[in-house]
Amino acid sequence: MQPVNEMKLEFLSKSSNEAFARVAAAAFVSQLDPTIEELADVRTAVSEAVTNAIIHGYENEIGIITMVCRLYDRSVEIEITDKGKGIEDIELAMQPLYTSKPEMERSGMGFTVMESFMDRVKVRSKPGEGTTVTLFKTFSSEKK
Amino acid sequence: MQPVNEMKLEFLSKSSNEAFARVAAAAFVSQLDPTIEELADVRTAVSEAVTNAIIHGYENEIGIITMVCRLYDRSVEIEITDKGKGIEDIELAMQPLYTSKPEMERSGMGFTVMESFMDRVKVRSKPGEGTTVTLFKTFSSEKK
Amino acid sequence: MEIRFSNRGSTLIAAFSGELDHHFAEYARSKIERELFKATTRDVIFDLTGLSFMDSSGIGVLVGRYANISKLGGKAAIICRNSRIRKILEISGVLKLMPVYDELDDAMRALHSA
Amino acid sequence: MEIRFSNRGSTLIAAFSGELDHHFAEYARSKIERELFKATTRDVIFDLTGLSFMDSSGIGVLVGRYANISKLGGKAAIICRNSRIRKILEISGVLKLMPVYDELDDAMRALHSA
Ligand SMILES: Nc1ncnc2c1ncn2[C@@H]1O[C@H](COP(=O)(O)OP(=O)(O)O)[C@@H](O)[C@H]1O
Ligand SMILES: Nc1ncnc2c1ncn2[C@@H]1O[C@H](COP(=O)(O)OP(=O)(O)O)[C@@H](O)[C@H]1O
Repeated sequence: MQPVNEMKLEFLSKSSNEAFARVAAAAFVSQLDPTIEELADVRTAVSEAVTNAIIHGYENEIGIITMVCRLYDRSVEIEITDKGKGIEDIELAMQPLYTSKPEMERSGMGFTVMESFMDRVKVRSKPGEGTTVTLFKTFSSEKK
Repeated sequence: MQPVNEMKLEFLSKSSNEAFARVAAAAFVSQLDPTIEELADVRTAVSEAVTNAIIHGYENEIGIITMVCRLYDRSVEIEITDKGKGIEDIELAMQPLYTSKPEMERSGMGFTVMESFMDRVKVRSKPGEGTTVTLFKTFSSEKK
Repeated sequence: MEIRFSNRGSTLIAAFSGELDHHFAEYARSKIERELFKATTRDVIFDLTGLSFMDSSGIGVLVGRYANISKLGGKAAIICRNSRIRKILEISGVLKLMPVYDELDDAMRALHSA
Repeated sequence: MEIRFSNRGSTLIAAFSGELDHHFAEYARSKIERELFKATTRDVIFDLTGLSFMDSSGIGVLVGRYANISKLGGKAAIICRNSRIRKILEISGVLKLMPVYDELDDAMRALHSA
């Protein structure tokens, strides 16, 4: 299926860009007229994925994070990619409460939050090469 | 001088992305804590440059617009590029009230508005290859 | 972007709200044209008070409508308190075509004293 | 993100406002730790009413502070009316550590009846 609109955003893995990334995603997605609740779901999931790229992917070194948003008729696909550390065991990483950085007060709930606010979360990763998290969500059929 | 933060945004030349582009630029620039007025200046100038890329650069065909924002200590540089038609005579194009599309109710004031809300506007263009407009602004020295 | 129409005496008031950019310019243009076509009034006040954003695409909309209004012998004025939008009206010479006021009452008085 | 502190009887109230994400987590952590260190009170209420955004980084902040509070023999509760933030508290198991309420009075009553 051909997206009706598409954007690609690249930004540095600085924590001050977390808020920027979620505003940008929400502003783009708002073209589909989702409900305020749906928009907040997207904002939260994007925040989790971008934070992970910064903390776990680049481990606070500066790298580039790429966010691609594709809008379809009533749905969105958001792909967040880092060229960082990668994930050894994706299944383990996605377990609720699992974190590799408990000393940094990480809760291990990032993936669980993404999964509970989006319809589907896909993770592709290769240790040493990086990680791509793709978030999918279909909006309520009525435009508001 | 090395920017303190940088982002690159690519999006389709659809008019619905005009609002998106100005929100994204303003959200990124807001990291420097400009005044509300300064932020609105940036939003207006970005809107003019992006609209020009859509109307004049791609002439309502679909192409890709690139916006690069670089933040410095108290200033911003925003580069908006299209790979469209290009401008034959830049000096003429920048004259107040000059427009090549009066039939589309263009006012010919886009460049003049950019120049009055930003500190400096630089235009590079090659007919048949595209146009890059760079907007510069230094913010009031006190963070708010 | 929304435009709401109302009448005050023989004057049509077009009240804009939201963001007026190129994306909404065509919509604004055709909505006002349709209203002008069916209106019995000739004078128009563009009330920009509700606009949170306008760029030079808005100038095109206002100047284009002004041309049609004056062709039919009408007059026009603008209400606008936003300093950035006022500056855009000023540098583009719109103020030479239509006076701008802070308040509706002042705009009404100006239209009907001239 | 801001945190304002106040006391009600022997309870410290930490009222958050703005957006609590990873970027502000360290700031929130150290601000609360400093306040806990100088406080004479032991019980803490985290008032999240003013938060417009929180993700799982906020969970880390709350759980980390809870660990220190309970180490010193204190109790903690949360005030939160935002349904999305409540859901995050719920799925992460925070509600098993600290009860959540809509209103300060209910949180106060719960802390001091237990
Ligand atoms: N982009 C990433 N790069 C490398 N590792 C990641 C990435 N995202 C997640 N992980 C791994 O998955 C684990 C679980 O992630 P998450 O559920 O978000 O919890 P948390 O961020 O609190 O640790 C992380 O602790 C980390 O080991
Ligand atoms: N990105 C661009 N690509 C090609 N031509 C452009 C571009 N931007 C501006 N121009 C030319 O410069 C002229 C003046 O632009 P501007 O001052 O923004 O006024 P307007 O958009 O109202 O025509 C345009 O009419 C067009 O001919």
